[in-house]
Amino acid sequence: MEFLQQFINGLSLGSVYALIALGYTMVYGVLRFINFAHSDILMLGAFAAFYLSPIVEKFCGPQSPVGAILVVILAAAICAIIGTLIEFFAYRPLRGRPKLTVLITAIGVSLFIEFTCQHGKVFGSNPRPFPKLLNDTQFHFGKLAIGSNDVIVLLVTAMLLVGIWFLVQKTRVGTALRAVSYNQQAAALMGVPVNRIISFTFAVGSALAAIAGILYSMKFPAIEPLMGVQPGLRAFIAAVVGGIGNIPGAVLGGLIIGLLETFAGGIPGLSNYRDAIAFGILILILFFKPAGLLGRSTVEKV
Amino acid sequence: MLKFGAKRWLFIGIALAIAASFLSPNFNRYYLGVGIDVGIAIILAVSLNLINGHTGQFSLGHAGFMAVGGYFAAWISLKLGESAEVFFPLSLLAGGLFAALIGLFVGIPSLRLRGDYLAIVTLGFGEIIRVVAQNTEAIGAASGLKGIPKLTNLGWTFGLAALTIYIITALVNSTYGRGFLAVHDDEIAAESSGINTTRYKVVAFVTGSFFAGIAGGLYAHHKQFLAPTGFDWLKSVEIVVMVILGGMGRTAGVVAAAILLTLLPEFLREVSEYRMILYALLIIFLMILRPEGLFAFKLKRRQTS
Amino acid sequence: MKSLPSSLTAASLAAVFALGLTGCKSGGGDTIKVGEYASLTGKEATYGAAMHEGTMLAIEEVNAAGGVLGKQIELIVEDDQSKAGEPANAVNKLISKDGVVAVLGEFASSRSLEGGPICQENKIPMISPGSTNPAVTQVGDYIFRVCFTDPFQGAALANFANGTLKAKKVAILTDVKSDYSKGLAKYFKEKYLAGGGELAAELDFNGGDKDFKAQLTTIKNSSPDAIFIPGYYNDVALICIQAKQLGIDVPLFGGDGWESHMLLEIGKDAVEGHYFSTHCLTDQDTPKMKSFVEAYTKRYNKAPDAMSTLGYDSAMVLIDAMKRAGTTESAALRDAIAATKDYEGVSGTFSLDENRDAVKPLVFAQIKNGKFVYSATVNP
Amino acid sequence: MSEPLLELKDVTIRFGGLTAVSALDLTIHSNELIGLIGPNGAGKTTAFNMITGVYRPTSGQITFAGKNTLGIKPSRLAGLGVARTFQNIRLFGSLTVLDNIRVATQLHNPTGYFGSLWRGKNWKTGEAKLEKQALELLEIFDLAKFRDELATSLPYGAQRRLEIVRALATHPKLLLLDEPAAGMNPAEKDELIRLIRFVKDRYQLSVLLVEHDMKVVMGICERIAVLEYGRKIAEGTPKEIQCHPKVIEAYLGAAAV
Repeated sequence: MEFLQQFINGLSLGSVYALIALGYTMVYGVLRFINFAHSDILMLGAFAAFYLSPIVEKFCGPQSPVGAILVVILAAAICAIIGTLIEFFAYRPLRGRPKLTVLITAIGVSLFIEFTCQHGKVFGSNPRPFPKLLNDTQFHFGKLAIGSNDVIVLLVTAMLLVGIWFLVQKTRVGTALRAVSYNQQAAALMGVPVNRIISFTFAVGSALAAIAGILYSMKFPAIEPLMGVQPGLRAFIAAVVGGIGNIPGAVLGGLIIGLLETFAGGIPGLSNYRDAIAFGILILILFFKPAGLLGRSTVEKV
Repeated sequence: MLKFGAKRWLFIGIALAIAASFLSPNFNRYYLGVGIDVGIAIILAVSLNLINGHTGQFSLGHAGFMAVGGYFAAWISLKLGESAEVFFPLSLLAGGLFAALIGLFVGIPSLRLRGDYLAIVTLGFGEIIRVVAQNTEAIGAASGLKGIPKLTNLGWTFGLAALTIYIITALVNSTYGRGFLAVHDDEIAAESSGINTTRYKVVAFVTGSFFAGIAGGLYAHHKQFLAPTGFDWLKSVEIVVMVILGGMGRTAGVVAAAILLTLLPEFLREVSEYRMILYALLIIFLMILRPEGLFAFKLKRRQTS
Repeated sequence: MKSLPSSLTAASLAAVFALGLTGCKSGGGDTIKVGEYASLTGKEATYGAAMHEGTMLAIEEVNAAGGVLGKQIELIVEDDQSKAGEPANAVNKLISKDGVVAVLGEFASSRSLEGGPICQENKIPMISPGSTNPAVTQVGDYIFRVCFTDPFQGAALANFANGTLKAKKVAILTDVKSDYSKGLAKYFKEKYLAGGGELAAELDFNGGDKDFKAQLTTIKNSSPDAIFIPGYYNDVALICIQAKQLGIDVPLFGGDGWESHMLLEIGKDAVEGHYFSTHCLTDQDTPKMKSFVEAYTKRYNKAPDAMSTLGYDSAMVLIDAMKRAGTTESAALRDAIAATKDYEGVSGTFSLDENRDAVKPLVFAQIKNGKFVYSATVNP
Repeated sequence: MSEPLLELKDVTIRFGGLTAVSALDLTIHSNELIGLIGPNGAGKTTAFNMITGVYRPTSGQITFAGKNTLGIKPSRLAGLGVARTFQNIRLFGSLTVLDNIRVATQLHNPTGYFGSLWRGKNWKTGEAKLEKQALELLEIFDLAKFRDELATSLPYGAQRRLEIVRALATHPKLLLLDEPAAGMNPAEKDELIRLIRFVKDRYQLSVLLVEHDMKVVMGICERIAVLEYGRKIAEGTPKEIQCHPKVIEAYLGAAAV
């Protein structure tokens, strides 16, 4: 019974990680760089919902599903715009520069968002209670407890996984996206509007981050400017474990990290190493599969 | 042509540092403290430059090795008690060697990976080191290691900074050391030219870790207190930023960046609530405007002599 | 090899020389300089800022009332970014560059332990508002605190568990990242076991974690009579929520880290019925507290926490000592602080003992109807 | 004939589903100049990469100087006497011309890590010796005038030459040249032919040459092997190859036969 409960806990945590990892992996898949600011977009998504929900509540009433969906859509749209702006101002001027430069810039952007939001005149550093978008009903089966929010997170992750997979594999935009991912220059020569595709990727990635941020805050209803850092890092690890750039891999990685972290967290004497567990898994997996579980290792052309 | 008189400068540097430490009792302690911070930053940045700049292996775990050296040296000093002062250089050395040893263990498996993967794995190792420190009661765990004797002074710091600069520069400016640059430029070509790239990478990593450990030891005996949270991955990022701002692989630039980035927060104290925001903006703008480094001028790159 | 790197070393040395010689101590003047170092930005800014607001309020009040020893007080504040390594520079700057006569700070023991030795070395008195680790004042005879220590609070909580709660089996959930949490857990455990209690389970988390269900599931299955959570309110609020979701119905209790209105705002109904010990409650019916809450609310437009009362008291104890010493000369000031006796602070009436720790009562509160309700006082 | 210098037996390599080289047999003796030709994508460079240890064959055996080389790192193979150039020039871009050669000369006379720190007498003489060697090589190939230039700032032809010099600096017994004539004009190609002959005679080594330019290949190779879709379809003297029906088919398409 305890095992089953932990399994549910892990699955629920893992699906949030998976959702965040999806965004990381999408951007990486196209631009081959780690968007460190992804975790901060997640936070901005949560704050957007925080400020939007009282307004939406006026029209839709408290905890109505329509209102919740409206809040999510609006917050996702706001974050999509922010994400595109970040790409335009910070990353686009660096197109074609060494990866390291872009990585450090991404860290810079991430720190900038965090410190700015921590400032007293923006959000401040105090945690805020996240509004109840939906009623979180707890179902108890004997000793087993499952919350309706957990089920929602799981469903949304599954839906978005399928949606993103469909977008990338089955649509025209997706084809262009894959072309850009494969070879930017060649894609440009073939008439693919590379810049627009990249902006689009950032928009979708940021919208995913916002949705993840809201679901994360529904699960853990205290939001503050640094809230994204820890789940962001774990989700990033999850993306790498699954094979970064690989969409099902992100979900697989998220679930693995979530489950293992949960099982370890429940063991006395091991729970204190919980911070290191995700990294431990990452290192182990990369040693045996340097491109991650589902990632295909590329042979360097000589 | 390699110039053979390089050692002379090392001795001058060390002599100056020792002279400074004799005079330092007259110094204002705040400036003295910041001065020592600068020296430690120089050691960290120059040693990371060997790994990230010269050899081109992106490590994000330097703070972890600094922690290893710092904790080990401090632990020895605390065990020695009264005689810690006499054995201070040996404690530092031991800290450096221990960090180098851990660097060897981390480096051998990790350095097979490249680019982002290497970065994230070294970040992971750095964090694991921190978590281990946080859970090891013998070194104070979360409470931190306190009561470390104050043994770091200007002499030791800048003497060792001079030594670090000397060693890294001497290394790179030798036929052997040109191999690091060859690995950086093209691993496959380097291999076919008979350069054992794995060994070079590990050597760079271990050498870098050794000096990070030394810097950690100096830091421990400077701040007199170590807490695991001081060695999280943001500390590693700080060092990486110094290396990149200095212009990867340019020792002089990296030294200048280490000085600048250590002093900058002190100058920004007046506007402390905006300090970190400005720091973040600085990173972004410099990366966009001067990606080759703040101190890279149009010199012919890496000319010998 | 060019001589460039070596000449740079020389240059930076020269810079240090130059800086060293220009630095001067500015004493005298028409103000009294007091330094404060606090975590105003970074990970723990939420606690640091609360304390700092209390300190500022105290200094403003004193200045408005004409200052002390005929002079105004100039509070020089340094932010240490909640980061290790920073407090040393901040305190060095306050003492050596600004020439402060006393230092206030930090709330986190790990940072007080970094700033403390510097104050001690310079023989500048330091008063920590909220560092509860016993080691902080052991640094030397110039280091004081206006709060109680972990051993005292740990013992009080153990007695509470044994006595009031009559819990035979307690589970502990500790924040391994925090020395405060680990210290409190340790002293609680010693006393609780000695009192005949039994541990159901001992689990850990890392401060800043959001998911605690893993630990709580294990704890639930160890069927404890109560769960002890020495942690800070932002983690505790989430722990309470998740405990409720898992159907844990035994009381949860913890220490002064719980005390914040944010615990109520975030935890809502999930924190109902739980207990904690703290320095004081801001709705306590003492005149000092009443006027403090009123002034604080007026100044900052929000309700104060216990952290703010400690910040306020730390500054006021210093001012009081200055008045009694009649000087700001360090040794005399130190002696005056050490002689603080039956001082009526906002957070309670206390004296400083021979270990320079505040000997003061602790209060227990229960959360009822979304409010902290006073339940008992424990005297030292 | 003496014992072969390099022997490939039944060598196959697959990348995922693609078989890049299939059951390749190839033998090279000392002081031989062999050409390896074939249409684009025939697996010539892949064969190079297996010989130099960059790729590990999926099956088959490679021996060099009587030694099984499977699983040996390229750097160790270089030490045994296998050197190469690359199709797309791979010089060390941040090093000067002289340093590009010097890093390679140290293979057999290392001056070492600690030597370069201590900078004692032995180190100095060692370094001086390496530099002398490197300069001599540069002289021979008329590159000495560029010694302090960055390698990548040289004219194209000089870069190609420099790569060959770098390979020679490791004292190889077998030199693999991957399309050295690519991008050269006819005059440069003639120069290249002279250079390859000169190298082979002066350093007494075997050369394996991948080249598209038939004039170059036919002009200097003693024996030629032809690859198509990863298989060797023919091997023989230039004359034999020129009129081999399979080769003509491979190059000109079935219609030409």
